[in-house]
Amino acid sequence: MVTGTVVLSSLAIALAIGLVLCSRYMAQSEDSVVDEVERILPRIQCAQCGYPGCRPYAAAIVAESAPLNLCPPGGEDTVRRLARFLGRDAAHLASPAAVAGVAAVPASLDDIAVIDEDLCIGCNLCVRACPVDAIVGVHQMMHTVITDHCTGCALCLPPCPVDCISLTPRHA
Amino acid sequence: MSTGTPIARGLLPERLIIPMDQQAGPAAVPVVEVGQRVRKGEMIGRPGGLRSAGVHASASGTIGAIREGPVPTVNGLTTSLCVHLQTDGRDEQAPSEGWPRERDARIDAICNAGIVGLGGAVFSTAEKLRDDAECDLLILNGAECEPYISCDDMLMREHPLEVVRGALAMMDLTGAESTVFAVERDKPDALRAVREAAAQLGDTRIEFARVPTVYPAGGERQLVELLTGREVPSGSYPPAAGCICQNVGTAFALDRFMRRGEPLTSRIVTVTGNGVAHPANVEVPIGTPIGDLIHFCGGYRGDVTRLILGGNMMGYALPGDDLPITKAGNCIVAAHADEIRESTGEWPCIRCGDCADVCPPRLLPQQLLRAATVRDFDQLDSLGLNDCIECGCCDIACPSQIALTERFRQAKQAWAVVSQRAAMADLATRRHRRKLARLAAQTEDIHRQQDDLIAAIGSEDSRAMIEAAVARASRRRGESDTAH
Amino acid sequence: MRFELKPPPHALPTTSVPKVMRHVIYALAPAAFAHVWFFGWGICINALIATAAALGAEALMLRVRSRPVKPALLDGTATVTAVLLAFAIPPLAPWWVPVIGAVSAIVLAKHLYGGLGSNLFNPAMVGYAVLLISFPVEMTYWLPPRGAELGHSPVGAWDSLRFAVTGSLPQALAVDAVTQATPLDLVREGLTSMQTLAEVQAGPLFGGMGGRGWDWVNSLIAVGGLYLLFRGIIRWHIPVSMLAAIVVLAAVFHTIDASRFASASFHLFSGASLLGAFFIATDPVSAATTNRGRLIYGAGIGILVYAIRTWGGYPDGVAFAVLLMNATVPLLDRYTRPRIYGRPR
Amino acid sequence: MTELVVIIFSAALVNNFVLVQFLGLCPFLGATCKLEGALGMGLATGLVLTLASAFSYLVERFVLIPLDVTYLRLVSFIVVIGAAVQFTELVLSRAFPLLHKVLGIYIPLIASNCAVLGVALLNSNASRSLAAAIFYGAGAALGFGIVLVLLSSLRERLEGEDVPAPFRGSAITLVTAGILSLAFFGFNGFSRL
Repeated sequence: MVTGTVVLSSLAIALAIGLVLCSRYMAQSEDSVVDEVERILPRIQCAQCGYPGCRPYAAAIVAESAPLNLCPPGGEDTVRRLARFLGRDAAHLASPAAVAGVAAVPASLDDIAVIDEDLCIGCNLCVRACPVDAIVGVHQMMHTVITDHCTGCALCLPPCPVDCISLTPRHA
Repeated sequence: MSTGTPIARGLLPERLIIPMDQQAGPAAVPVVEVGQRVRKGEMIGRPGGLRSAGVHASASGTIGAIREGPVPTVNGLTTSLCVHLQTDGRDEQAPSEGWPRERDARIDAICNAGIVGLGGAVFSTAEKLRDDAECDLLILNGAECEPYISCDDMLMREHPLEVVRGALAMMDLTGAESTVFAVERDKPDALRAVREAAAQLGDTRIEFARVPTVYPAGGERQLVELLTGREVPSGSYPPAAGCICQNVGTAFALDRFMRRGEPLTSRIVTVTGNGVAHPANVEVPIGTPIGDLIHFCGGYRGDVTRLILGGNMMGYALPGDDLPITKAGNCIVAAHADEIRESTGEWPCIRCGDCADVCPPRLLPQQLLRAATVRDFDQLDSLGLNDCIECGCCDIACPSQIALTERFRQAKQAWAVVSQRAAMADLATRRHRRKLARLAAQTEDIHRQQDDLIAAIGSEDSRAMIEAAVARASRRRGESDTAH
Repeated sequence: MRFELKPPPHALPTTSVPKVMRHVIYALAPAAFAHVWFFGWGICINALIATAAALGAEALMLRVRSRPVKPALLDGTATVTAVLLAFAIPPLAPWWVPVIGAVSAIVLAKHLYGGLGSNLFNPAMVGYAVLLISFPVEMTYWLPPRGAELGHSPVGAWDSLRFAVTGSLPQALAVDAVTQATPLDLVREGLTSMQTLAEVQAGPLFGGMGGRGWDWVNSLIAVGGLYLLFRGIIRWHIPVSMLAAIVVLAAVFHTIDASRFASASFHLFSGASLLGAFFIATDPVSAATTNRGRLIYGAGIGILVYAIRTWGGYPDGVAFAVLLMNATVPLLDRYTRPRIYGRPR
Repeated sequence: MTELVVIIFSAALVNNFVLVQFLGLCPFLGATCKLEGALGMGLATGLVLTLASAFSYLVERFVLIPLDVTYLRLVSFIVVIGAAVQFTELVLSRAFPLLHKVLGIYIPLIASNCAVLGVALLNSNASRSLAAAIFYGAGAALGFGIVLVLLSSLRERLEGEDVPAPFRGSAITLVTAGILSLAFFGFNGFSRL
């Protein structure tokens, strides 16, 4: 009986030492997976998934602390591709309302923000809110949106005090 | 059907609709106003930038109107600015400048004369000749792009001398060492005519190749591989394989411009199909409404259900016959219901691979179809969707009668949208990262300033700074007390 | 004048699925007649029962999935599956054998995957494999060929119909006395009991290359196969690579040890090698779709058929060989793609 | 030498661990969503299998038998397999992070894979020599890998098909696996070489 326990414990300890040695010298590289997941997301930085950008959401997905279906602009297609890539089940897209802190207007690459120039008071709040610096304008002067850079993330709509920004289809 | 009679001429409709956007490049810019009187061959639109070409009046008359209208172009119906010309039947010829001396002036003249590839792609001929990539071979494409079209065949039979002279001029312009005339095997008399013309001109640099009449032998990529064994690299044009392809019609137009200074104002169009009384090849002024052309060929016969611009394989259906013939229109088919394909997609794909056997660029349409259904764009890329020349062979060979070519067209459009969005997403990511970096740098500056201030507290000059500030404040308060 | 707008191409298609399937059935006809001539009407009865069951199952599945039933029944794909199954079932078989085979082929192997064009495995072979493994006894009721004097009258058409329906034969004939193993079975038993090949093949059943009746049936199958080849219904890649694999392996092992390994011609003209090569392996849906893929697919089936026949537990391994290679088809499709025009690799 | 080849051939195909002996079914159904994942899983399990069969043989031969504690065979095998799995997970997470993320929970699950323990126990029952044991483990791994890759490629092809609603997902996978094992029936009776 005694020899049995001695044999087992020594065996276990020997193997444990081997594993510790192996884990010491191998380098850890994690972010290549986050890159891959981020590339699948639409990356319009709309923060409607509750994370401040697409990369934080991708990191949350890889760390398995966020479900795959929080991205409204990505739609069902992105959920399916994420599930396919990570080998997980594809749940249906969470309705935007269910996602914390979301703008009422769903973000989409097919739309762009348009500033009604004669209402704009130049308060510069939208410039700070825009994740991709697509709005230009000097303090107290009229601002406007650069159509090529705007991703339709609708983040500039809530902060505008005079509500002069609207989301319109890109190819009107 | 239409090679029995010689080329019919003399068609001159009273109304011409000449579109500005007739070439693969940007549209021409009109240089005439409404009501102005123009003579035949006078420029009514100058080239609108690189790869564009001039547009000329196909007959003398007065400009009725210049407005946007539907125009059949290479890849479907688009709207373009059109010059409506009311012809007066006097057929006055505008005077023309001579054939310039050196090479660049000649190429510009060709561009202004509106000479474009008449094989169907309407690529600006001047652009092709100007491109001085080392092309050792000039290929004259006498092979018809589709089975029923015979305009090139008739042209070679009736004007072999002009075609060969045009080819020689092209050789001089491009500096190609040799020229190959590709004529299909089932057109012996066209080949004989062109061979005699070459002998007559006594030029030995021209060779002749009899090409098997297998659709799509007329496609330039297939012709280059057939004649030279070289393959045009994916996504590029024949000059990348050292050859230049020119249609025999383009050579004829170049010769006519060289010798008689006439710009490209008319082209030969095959009118065929059971729905036409007398199928024939007609020399058609550019801008002739198709209705007039059909009327010139004896009008409709039986109930025509579909009017196709181009051949049965790649031509597309037109909504009405009031649309004009442009430089790209090489054939009109008026078809009855029984000779064209009605239903599509009767059965699911049984993966038989007949389509892969007939596919000229050697793709796998059955796997492309599956990838398109699943919208797997990476798979479509590796399967070579961009190399699909939409020739339609797979549709014909498919026992399940699936509209494969149409599915691939839709897949290409969907893919274009997806890749465009991916590009925008990349841009957004870069801009977002740059913004985060800028914000981080700003907060870092603020922190550094605060650290400096904290470090400065307690040193002598900081106490002096504080007292100076206190003094300034009290002085200010003193003035404000006296002011009230 | 208004005209209809339809996308190009406008030319008429040259063929259709029903036409293809009809040609396959024409190609099978001569072999069926030879089968009837040598082994009685059993195969026709089985074919009719199997076709009825197959069409019934297909109609049921399509109705359940609320899909149009009529075009699917008329395209002849279920019929071809049923006829191929009938060729693989012994002539003397109770009625429920072809029914279970056909139903499991159509429902299990075809409609569970989504109907025509979606099945991963060859439906006829799935049906046959189900039968072979679930009813081993009934699958050995093969009949002796006409002309082999075995001391009793051959089983007439009415007798086999009676057996199919009632499962009993007229008193004069006893099931075991009447039924006879196929040449392949005899070779297997003989070799395992250490008889040399020559002794085994001296028996009454052998004559010609693949066994008395079988060489006629198989050569007519080959004729049907060549008809399909010249009509362009099937390509040469699968039959040639499969038959070449069998012949080469058989010849090699035959020269090594003539007494223990059968000759190449015997393997070719016995069992289902020719039927497998021309009709079963070339089922387009479950076979590879690229030419190189087809060569590998055919060769794989040939090798497996020879291996199972020589060392395996079943007399004829065509069904298992086809199913195994069907499993590799997605890999073959992905890794044997031809070089595209204008692309380096 | 032919003896070893026969062992590999019979372990891989004739009595394939997954389709004939029905061992290791959970990764077989779980890890085959994608071809890359299945290939990785096959290799990872292969690594564990060969390591486990080698170590378990050594442990038994040089530790259990001399000290006459053979009743500890099962427990020590589990310890060996656990260590092998941890080692494999380390190798994967360091060298192939993408594969490690795609396989996720299925790598630690190899420890509970009955095929791995099965190999170790079968080896010791049949008291094979060290080389035979390792080849048997390698053969089992090869068979496991082949079947995994086949099923994953079949499943990827099924994605585009219009499978009836109740059968989508794991139901059609089970049907496919069933037909696959039907096909592997062709291999039984082969051991009469």
